[in-house]
Amino acid sequence: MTALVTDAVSWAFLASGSFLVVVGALGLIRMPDFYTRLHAAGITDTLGADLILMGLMVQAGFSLVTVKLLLIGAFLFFTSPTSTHAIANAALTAGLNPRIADGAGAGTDSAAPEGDGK
Amino acid sequence: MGVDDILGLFNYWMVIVLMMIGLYTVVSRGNLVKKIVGLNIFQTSVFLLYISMGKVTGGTAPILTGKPEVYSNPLPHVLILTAIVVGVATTALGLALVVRIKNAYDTIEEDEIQAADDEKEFGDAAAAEDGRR
Amino acid sequence: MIAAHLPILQVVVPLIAAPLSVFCRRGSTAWALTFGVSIAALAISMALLGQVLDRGTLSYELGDWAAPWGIEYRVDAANALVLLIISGISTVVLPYARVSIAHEIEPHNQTLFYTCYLLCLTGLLGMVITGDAFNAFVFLEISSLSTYVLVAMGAKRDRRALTAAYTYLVMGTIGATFFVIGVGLLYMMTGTLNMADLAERIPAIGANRTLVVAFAFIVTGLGLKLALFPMHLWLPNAYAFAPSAVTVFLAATATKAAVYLLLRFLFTIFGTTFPTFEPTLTYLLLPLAVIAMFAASTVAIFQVDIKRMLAYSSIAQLGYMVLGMSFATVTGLTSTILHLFNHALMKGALFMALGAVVMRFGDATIDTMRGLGRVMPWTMAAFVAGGLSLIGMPLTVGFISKWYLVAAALESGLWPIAVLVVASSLLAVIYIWRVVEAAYFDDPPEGVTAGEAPPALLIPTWTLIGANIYFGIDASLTTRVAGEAARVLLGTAS
Amino acid sequence: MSIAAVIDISLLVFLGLTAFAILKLRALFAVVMLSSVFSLVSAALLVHLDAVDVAFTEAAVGAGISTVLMLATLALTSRREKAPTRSQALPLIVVFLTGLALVYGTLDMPRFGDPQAPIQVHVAPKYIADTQSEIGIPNIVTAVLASYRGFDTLGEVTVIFTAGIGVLLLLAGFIREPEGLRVQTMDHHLVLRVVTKMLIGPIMLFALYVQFHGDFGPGGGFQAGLIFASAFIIYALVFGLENARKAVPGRAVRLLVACGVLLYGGVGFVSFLFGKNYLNYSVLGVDQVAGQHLGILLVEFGVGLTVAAVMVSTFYAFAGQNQPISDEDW
Repeated sequence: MTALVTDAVSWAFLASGSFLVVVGALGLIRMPDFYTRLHAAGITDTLGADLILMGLMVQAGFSLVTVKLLLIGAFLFFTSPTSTHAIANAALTAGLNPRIADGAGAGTDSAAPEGDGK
Repeated sequence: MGVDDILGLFNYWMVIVLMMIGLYTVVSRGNLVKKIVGLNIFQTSVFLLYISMGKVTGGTAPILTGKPEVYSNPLPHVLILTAIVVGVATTALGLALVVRIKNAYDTIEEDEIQAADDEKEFGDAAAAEDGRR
Repeated sequence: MIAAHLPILQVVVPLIAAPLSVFCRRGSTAWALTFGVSIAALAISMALLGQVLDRGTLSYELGDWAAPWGIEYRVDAANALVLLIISGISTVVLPYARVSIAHEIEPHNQTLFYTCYLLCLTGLLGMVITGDAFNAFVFLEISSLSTYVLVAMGAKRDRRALTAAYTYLVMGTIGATFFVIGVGLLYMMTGTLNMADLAERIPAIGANRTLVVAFAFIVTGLGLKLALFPMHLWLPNAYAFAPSAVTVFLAATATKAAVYLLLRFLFTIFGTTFPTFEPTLTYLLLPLAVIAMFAASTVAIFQVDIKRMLAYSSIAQLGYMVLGMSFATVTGLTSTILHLFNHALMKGALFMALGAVVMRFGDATIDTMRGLGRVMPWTMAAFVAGGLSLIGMPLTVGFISKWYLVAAALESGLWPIAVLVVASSLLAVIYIWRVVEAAYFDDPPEGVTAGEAPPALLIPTWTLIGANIYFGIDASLTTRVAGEAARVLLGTAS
Repeated sequence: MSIAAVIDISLLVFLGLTAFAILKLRALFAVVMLSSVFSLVSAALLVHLDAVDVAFTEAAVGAGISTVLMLATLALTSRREKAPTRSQALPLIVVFLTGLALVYGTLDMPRFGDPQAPIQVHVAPKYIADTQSEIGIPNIVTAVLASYRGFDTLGEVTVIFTAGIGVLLLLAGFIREPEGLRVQTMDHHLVLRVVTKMLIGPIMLFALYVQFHGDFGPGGGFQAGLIFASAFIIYALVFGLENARKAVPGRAVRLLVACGVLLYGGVGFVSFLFGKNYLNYSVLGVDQVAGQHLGILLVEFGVGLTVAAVMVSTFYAFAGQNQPISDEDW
């Protein structure tokens, strides 16, 4: 019985986490400019990954594996927002303006990195 | 050749496709960095070939647990650990050479380097011709 | 007690000396360490050869783990001779290198240059002495990686050294990876990596397509490493633009170690009974060797840069070695192994003489050679003597090699091949004559005064020339060892 | 078809797509990132094939250090590949024939996962059966790596040493004097600086864990060295090369590179004193198991030392090039 409950809970976590990762990936492709894409990628990094980790922790129960997963979670919790911040900051320093409305900054949009998931 | 054969060999065939994409990248591209990336893919795929052959169906990682279990073959793992190190060593050296080539030629495209060398070679030959006259 | 450990000391002494040399603050200290180690390696390889000739094959189990489970070092007449060539050439090259490297390499790089040289020596010795297929790959890569760096060190003189090193790196890595694929397939079918164990298990498997592909990949991979025509494209530039001492060392040893590995895999591991052994030798290696002899010699005739001319000549000479092995007879293999030794002597001497010219004039084009017979008489005399040996004049080692090769061809009933060998020697006459003509029948350009190379360069050069003549007159020792090695490889040793 | 086969095939297909994209793309930054992805996915596949140690290393090397070096190279060279000008027909034919030959070779192979394959019945079973009694550590890969085939690993350390020396020889002449360095410190990245300071400690601690836990689980000197070096590289990136050099000067790194190899090689010599063959660790302890254990610990430490030092010195060499690695390039 408990096995069923833990399975159900962990699958719920895993499924929602995976869903968010897919949404993040879609956003990465579909969003119009660099900063909004970064925003979409952020979802994958933080909530998506953390939910998946939670699901795995529920699966693992109270063991050394859970401790390790917790540590990974903590690591991601610090590094993902930091790297997103650093990338955005670097883009801004390099002179890439956010596309606020049509026209403004559209000229520099072509300078966005080419690795946009095509 | 039955379904079992195809399933039993599919892994190797896919790895071979990967190897050949890597090899093709090396031999067909003129950009020196891209060639190194191609070499990496080629070598990584060879690693996959080795590890695939060590796998035993239903086996686990070769770390003794005290329980009677089926373990996958540890020897390919050891060999590939060594090979990975060789790979990264080659990559580091190759990239250092690319940086030096960029400094010396101001390009990392094979064609342009070739052109620069030809010009120098024939330039030299012409100069020597002048000297003789 | 130490005698029992000689096989491992052969490799570990230079290996340990390499990190030690990093601690040297001055290039000259590092040189002294390297030279000492090289002499030690030479002494060890001589002792090993003696032991092998007395007692037959030596085996050394690393870590005392029994053979197929641990790594084994296995020394027989074939690799003992190659070890001797490598450590011997290294010992002759180093006194030469002290002066020429001080001239060609920036002072702050000299210490690390000798570290790299020691690593190259370690790699070559290690890949030859080992009895384990994968261990051979590891040491092959040590020697290759250090070689790429050593070649690139020529960039101070000519930036093309960098592109040559890069091309060599890419081709060499492809070759090594092919070799690894082949070894992997062998391992897959036999479950072992030990060469002796492989040699026992492969015939037991019989006709098998995986083994055939393993065979093909190992031959191709090693073919790339030894610059077998048409996979030689990396070699001419690498030899032409490397620093002189490096060219001498590489030309005399690096491809030799690869030839040895090919011999070992073809004859010991796969063996003459392997299904694709005969056809590969007869329909692939033999024609390629003959084409290499002619194509590379012809290209050599048209080279402006004499260093590059000799590099192409090396490809042709590798053709002779491969030709000898393609007969798969005792005489054929004897000629291959003899030529391994003899070619190291003659090419070493020739590249040394050229190195002296490069040091004085900055390059070695045919134009630079004009009148050098009067400007640098001793250097050019050495060049001529080496050239005669290359052509195959009697009383030089070149003659001994050619003699055995022709005898082997006739013994196999292939008299057209024997004619071709002699005919290709005529091409060597042409390209050597071009240099001789320029050096002795042209006047030196105005303003060039007579000035001989320093004795530090001349003495090693003439040492090798002396060896060329000595072993050309009294070939009993070399032919005895080469014959023994050939019998070991063919499995017909007494 | 089992779940395992589905995972296997989908990972392989994904690898194929990544490799193809690498071949086709000409934006080199994208190519390098994709090659990092390729390594990460193959690491996942390696875990799936039970090769946890290898997966760990591949992730650390391919997705870590190789990527850093390639990005550094791109920052110093150029970011776009020019369109190929020569004919692609010959390479395609050669590669196609090579692939065909390999596929031909697979036909007589033992099938994937076959427990009766030759490699599962010869040589390897001894390692699995005897590691416990002869070496006394649970991780068979470490036992084979450091003891049964310990000489290969000495060769491996020598390879990485060669690469370190080679990179120094190639790039050292071009390293600017410290006062001339213009590698920008990321002064305006307050967040980055704070987070980096917080993380460096745990990363180094993790490296030590990987180093000394290698006997029991995946890990060992090589992986630990890479992780240790990466902590250092992060420090250098955020706080500037100059500060990193102050912490550990270039010459010290160079000597550490040599020390690791000397430690490994030196341990091998100890067995001579007891009349045993090179690299026989059994003589180091009161009994065989204790000796092997100590020997493996020592040589793994040598590996870790050399790897970490080589990675740091290679990074110094690349980062110290005359063109600065600036914010914009990252």
